Amino acid sequence: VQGRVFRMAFICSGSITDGGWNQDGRDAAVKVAKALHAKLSVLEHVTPIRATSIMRDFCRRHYGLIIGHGYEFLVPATQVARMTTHTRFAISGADKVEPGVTTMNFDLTQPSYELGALAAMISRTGKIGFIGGEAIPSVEACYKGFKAGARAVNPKIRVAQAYTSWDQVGLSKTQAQAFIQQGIDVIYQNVDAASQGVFEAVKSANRRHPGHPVYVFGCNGNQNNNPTCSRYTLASAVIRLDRAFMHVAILAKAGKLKAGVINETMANHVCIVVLNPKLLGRVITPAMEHRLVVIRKHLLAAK
Amino acid sequence: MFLLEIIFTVGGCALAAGAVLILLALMGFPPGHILELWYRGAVADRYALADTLTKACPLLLTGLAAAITFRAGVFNIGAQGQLLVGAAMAVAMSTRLLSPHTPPLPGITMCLFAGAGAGAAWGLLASLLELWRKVPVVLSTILLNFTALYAVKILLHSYLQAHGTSAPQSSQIPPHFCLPVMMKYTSLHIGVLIAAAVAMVAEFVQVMTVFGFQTTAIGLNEAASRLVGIPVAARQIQAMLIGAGCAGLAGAIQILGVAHFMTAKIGNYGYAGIAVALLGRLDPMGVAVAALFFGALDAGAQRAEESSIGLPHETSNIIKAVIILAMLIIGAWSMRRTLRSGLWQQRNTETGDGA
Amino acid sequence: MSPLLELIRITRRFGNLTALSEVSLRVNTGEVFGILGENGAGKSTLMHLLAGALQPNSGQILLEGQKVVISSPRRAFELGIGMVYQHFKLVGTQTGMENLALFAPGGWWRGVSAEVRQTADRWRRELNWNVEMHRPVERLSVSEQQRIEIIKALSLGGRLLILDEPTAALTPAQVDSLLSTVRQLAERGLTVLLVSHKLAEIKSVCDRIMILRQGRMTLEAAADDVSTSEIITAMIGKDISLPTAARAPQGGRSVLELEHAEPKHRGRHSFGRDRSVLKAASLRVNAGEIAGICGVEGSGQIELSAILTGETDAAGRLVIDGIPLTKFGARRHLKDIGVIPADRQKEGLILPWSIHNNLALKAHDRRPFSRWGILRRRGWSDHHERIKRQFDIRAGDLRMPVVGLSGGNQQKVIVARELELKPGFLLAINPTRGLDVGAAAFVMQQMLTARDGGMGILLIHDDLDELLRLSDRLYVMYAGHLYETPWPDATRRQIGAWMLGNELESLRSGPRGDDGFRDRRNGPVQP
Amino acid sequence: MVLAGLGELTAEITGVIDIGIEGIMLSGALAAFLASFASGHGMIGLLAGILSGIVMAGIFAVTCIGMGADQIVVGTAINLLALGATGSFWMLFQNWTQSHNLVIHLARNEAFNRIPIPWLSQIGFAGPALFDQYGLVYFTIVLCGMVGWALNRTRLGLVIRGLGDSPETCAAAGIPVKLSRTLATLFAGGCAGAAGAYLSIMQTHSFAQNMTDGIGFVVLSLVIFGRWTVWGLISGCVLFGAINSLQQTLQTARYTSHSTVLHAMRHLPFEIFQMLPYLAALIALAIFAGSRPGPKYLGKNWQADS
Ligand SMILES: Nc1ncnc2c1ncn2[C@@H]1O[C@H](COP(=O)(O)OP(=O)(O)OP(=O)(O)O)[C@@H](O)[C@H]1O
Ligand SMILES: Nc1ncnc2c1ncn2[C@@H]1O[C@H](COP(=O)(O)OP(=O)(O)OP(=O)(O)O)[C@@H](O)[C@H]1O
Ligand SMILES: [Mg+2]
Ligand SMILES: [Mg+2]
Repeated sequence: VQGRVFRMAFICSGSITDGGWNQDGRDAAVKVAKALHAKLSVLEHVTPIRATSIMRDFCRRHYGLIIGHGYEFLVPATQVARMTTHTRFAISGADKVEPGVTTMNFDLTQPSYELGALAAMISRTGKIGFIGGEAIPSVEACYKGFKAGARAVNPKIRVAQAYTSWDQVGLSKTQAQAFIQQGIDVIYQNVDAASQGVFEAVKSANRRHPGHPVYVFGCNGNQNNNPTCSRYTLASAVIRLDRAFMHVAILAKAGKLKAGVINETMANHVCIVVLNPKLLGRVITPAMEHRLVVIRKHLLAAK
Repeated sequence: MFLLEIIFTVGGCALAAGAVLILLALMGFPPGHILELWYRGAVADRYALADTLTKACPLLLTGLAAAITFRAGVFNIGAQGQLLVGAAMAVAMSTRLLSPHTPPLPGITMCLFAGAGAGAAWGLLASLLELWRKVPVVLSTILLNFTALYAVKILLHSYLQAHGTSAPQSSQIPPHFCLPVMMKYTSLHIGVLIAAAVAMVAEFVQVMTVFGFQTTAIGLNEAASRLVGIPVAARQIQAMLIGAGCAGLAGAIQILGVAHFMTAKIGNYGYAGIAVALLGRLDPMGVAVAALFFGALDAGAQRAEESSIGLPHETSNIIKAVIILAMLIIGAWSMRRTLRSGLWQQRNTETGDGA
Repeated sequence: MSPLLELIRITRRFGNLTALSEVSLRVNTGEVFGILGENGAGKSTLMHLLAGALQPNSGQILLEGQKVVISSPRRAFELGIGMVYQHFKLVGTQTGMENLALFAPGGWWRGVSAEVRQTADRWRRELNWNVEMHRPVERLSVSEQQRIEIIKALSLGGRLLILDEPTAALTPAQVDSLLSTVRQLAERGLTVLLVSHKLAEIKSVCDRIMILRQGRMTLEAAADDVSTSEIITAMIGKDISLPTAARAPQGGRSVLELEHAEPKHRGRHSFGRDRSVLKAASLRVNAGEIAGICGVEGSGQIELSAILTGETDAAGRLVIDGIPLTKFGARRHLKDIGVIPADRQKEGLILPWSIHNNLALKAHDRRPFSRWGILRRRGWSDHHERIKRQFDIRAGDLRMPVVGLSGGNQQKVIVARELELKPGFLLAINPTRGLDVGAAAFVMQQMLTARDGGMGILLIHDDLDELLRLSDRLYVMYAGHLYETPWPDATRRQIGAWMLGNELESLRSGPRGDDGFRDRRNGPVQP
Repeated sequence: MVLAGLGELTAEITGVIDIGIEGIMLSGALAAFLASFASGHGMIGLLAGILSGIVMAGIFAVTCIGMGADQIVVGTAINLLALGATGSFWMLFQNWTQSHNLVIHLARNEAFNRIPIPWLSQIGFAGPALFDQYGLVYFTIVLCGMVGWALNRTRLGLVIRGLGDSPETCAAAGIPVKLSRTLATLFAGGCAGAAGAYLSIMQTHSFAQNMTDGIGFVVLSLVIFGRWTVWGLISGCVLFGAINSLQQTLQTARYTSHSTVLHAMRHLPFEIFQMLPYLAALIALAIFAGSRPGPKYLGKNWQADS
């Protein structure tokens, strides 16, 4: 494919202004495209049904790499991959192997495990909770890890789980309030655009009863200094999409991208935990920090 | 009259185009280029046309779903829900119920019928609620849409879920159950033909048959229809069954023809269908035209979005809306014009006779 | 007397139909001015112009000498012009009072204000009507609605009262009282414009009359100077005589038997409804006869017809053409009987549809009009052309929507459709309401020929003259009970008395009317 | 939600059905957010929200009532328009803030805050829920009272209801039908806009692409649910809200509470809970049947003949 400018496409199912999964993906893709002097096409709000024809169009027009940002693009990609030789497909957030397609399995399990542990250390009520936008692999992974981590620190802890919507900010706010009313004092959320709702709930809860602080975790992007309640955001589980995308893009450009699963984990520094510096030493005591480091070591050793 | 219609429609397009150009310029996109992309994406070459047709197909069916029921005075907003249920049923049929050894033809037919049937059943629910409990169809169908959505999500998490993933998505439709594609490198599937056939039949039924005559009568004046002995309730339920069936079929065709697997994000053709139906003045052929129009809009929008300019999805939405509005205004205007002149004719014939 | 109102060369066109051309007239203060004309002559149009509902294309209107432009209904009210429209202007879901208040001038924030109530009550007292003013008007009978309309017009317009076919829906007694009120009003200096098709009443009450024919004024004279036949000639161009029925031979097979039928309300439906008037009605209609039902509006005619058309489920026994309908309200039988409904526009026609379709509405699903569920439109046209000629429906093109027809012709379409199939049994409710003499006579003639053709007809009619003219047997309906009368061996006087509930004891059949259930709506009216 | 419903209610009673309410809310939300962000005053934000709502409704009125286009299609188009417009503006806005690296956030005075009513807000459990609310909420309650009063007690109410049931009568009464309907539509737009503003600058202090996500349709159905009466509407909204919070509490309680019953519920798919409000509404309808017909001319445009 020499001589031709390298073309890559980025398609996602949501809105690229959602301040979360999709937006981060877009930004990462843009960054990569700049770095590689590649031509980038971005398509948002792509339903799986449209995806098939869209991808086929792309490969008809000699695109080198198509990044399908979300599990639902796996199947369409597999279908199109059958009939093309040039185009490579990278699907993020899927947990399944399909022929002809590279899946980037962003596994937040380990970071979530860490967060869970931290939550368990900090929670006074022994109740913590997780809010997801939709029960999809990447999100459920968060809950699994979170729960495991918490249990590891405090076997008797109760870990609630609820799902709302990616868009309806109000809904996740009321959900978070429901959590808080039932005594949950650490909330881990993965609801992208709607996360603002959770932050609002946390903020007002803390204003009402400063005595019983409620804390929250960020996800996907680094939400530690979100303007609403950064003083109560302990940490964020961050996916460094740019890193992952860069990796596949370079391979694809060189025509070396192999089909199969790339496990994007803590090991290759794509999925990481970023503690909130504002709270270090105050809420997150050095002891806790140290304990987290130990846990991380174990995690990395484990695999 | 018809000429007048055409003139106005053309005028409408022109007006719309003008508005769009200005709008784009304001938003800082090169208007000319975008329109050109739009054109290329919608009608330029065979690929584009195929795309347009493919996108028009579900709209045509859901449009019919709305048109057929509205005509009979049944205000069925539930195409979306019926579509979802139909799709789910088709998936269940093809991936779970049918043995993979079933030969394609009977297999596909059964899937399609299953989809249509499920849709019809879902619609029937609303009709029965009205018949027995006097729950207005407008309302029950809206609520049933949401219910259907979550019900389907549950299925996608449990019964229909693909093996080896925790994602809420069905496993793939076995290839020999997918609708054959009519044109290489596109997803122009024979479902389009099916939809067209359905539209033709609908048109025929409406203008040529007792059923069409009676349903239309009911829609226009229920009391009178009842007094001349037309079985109103029965006809309305039948209309609902047929309409909802169309919606279900739309779902099934989308799955078997385009997606080949299912998630809950199936696109809201149901709601769009209502607009299509009314833009087509509840007349099957009109609906077909409207559906093509919408299909072309979608196809063009997609091209403009994926182009290097990267027209944002939202912006293309604006353009669609503006175009539709323009069409509407012009349509309404022309309609009133024709209506007026129609009145004139009646009147003078009347007096001409009276004199 | 000074002219209150003067019209000078008024012309009004719709499209290029001239509904009124160069109409001029003067109406003096305190006189009752009658306007006649066949259907579609332009009477209503003229009235609309005065009420501000329409504007003239040319010509001018003088009120008490100076030129006025009646730009809107409001303006008309201000000028003291109140009108009762031929097709009522009432909000069905609101009560009579509320409707008055809706029209009454005044601030938006005040509800049904005291003075509205008072004026209304005053007029009700003067007209000696106790109309139900606190029930949604759609639940009231046509005549009651009309009375509310009249009260409304009176309380709005102080000087000029326009009545467009006001007596169409009233019983003789009511008509008399209305006309006498009209006279009273005139004595008081109120001027009344009265549109009507009924020559008798026009002649009895009007000082002067004018006759419209296809938008032109063909005659203006003092009521007493012109004879009926002159009037008719001026209206239609030829003189016509009302058909007189030769009595049919008694006792053919029965086509309708009704025994102890009365509405049965399931709890949900009865909720909020006014409880039914109709009580255990029993009647029979034989083939080849016209059985008439007379009675004051609201004595249960509506309920009776509702039962016959399966509108409401009913208890009792109903046999049509020898076939007993086990479950009433299963509307199967409607295909096989003919129905001429009370409200032609709401229940009779599909207004936006062509005359073709409306004519075919009943027969479309039988041969030869359709076969195997497929319409055969080609078959229709010549058939319908024949009907059109036979029933002389004034319409150029059968493809035009029936909205365009004037009331009379609309009614003809229905009659044609229902008689055409020669059903064994025909239910006719006010078949000639709102028709001009010619059309009315024609419709009546059609019904008679149908009867002689062996059709059994149940005729519920407000117009007592026509009713008596047509009926072979007569039932009186009072307070929901049916009584068979010895008609034709009974005088009009007796019948009038029976209708008002007097001397009913002398009639056989049906329970006595003394079960304490008095008709709330029509109180005692002096015979 | 009540607020939006209220507007729609009025419009529908005059015989105008505005499917575009969802879009109108959305535009109101964005306008309110941007305005209060720019101006630094929540009040201005609210006004902007209302204004944008009125503008959108204006488009609707011109095309439907003025031009006589079909109300439902226009409504759908309006939804599309709003979705697109808000999306695009939001994107432009974000790019702009990024380029000037500002943080998108409403400070205290920019967003509204709750106004506790001194004594009442302390009362036990219900206290905070009822009496520690945003000013707009109190206003809405008052407005409900006013509209209810106007509809049932005043001549205005008669006119409004008349417009929906038989416009020709109103015409005969000399009431400018189209104008009145337009006004009602604009009122609806204003209300929906305000409701949108509530979503963005009060409830969540933020805006998100398509943050209404179906609320509009729920409102529509609630208006019908309430049989076009204010009290019906309110009870509908309350019921819906109550069931919603119930299901959210349940979702949580499955894990936090000790009761075995709730524990058992863990195995239920959570969609069941999300489905609950809609199912409940359906069932409620089926039980409290005997529907009262809506305005006769609902969704029908009216043209003076001749
Ligand atoms: N209409 C189409 N739809 C989908 N895929 C297509 C279409 N046309 C070509 N492809 C695929 O895109 C790739 C490039 O197609 P093409 O036929 O141009 O190959 P090529 O001529 O070898 O490429 P090149 O132009 O670099 O020599 C091939 O993998 C082909 O399978
Ligand atoms: N709004 C209208 N548009 C067009 N033509 C009309 C309209 N109203 C009435 N016409 C026509 O004008 C003529 C006069 O109508 P009008 O209603 O005045 O007749 P009429 O004298 O009242 O008849 P009837 O005795 O049946 O009431 C009729 O031919 C009618 O078709
Ligand atoms: Mg008239
Ligand atoms: Mg008339």
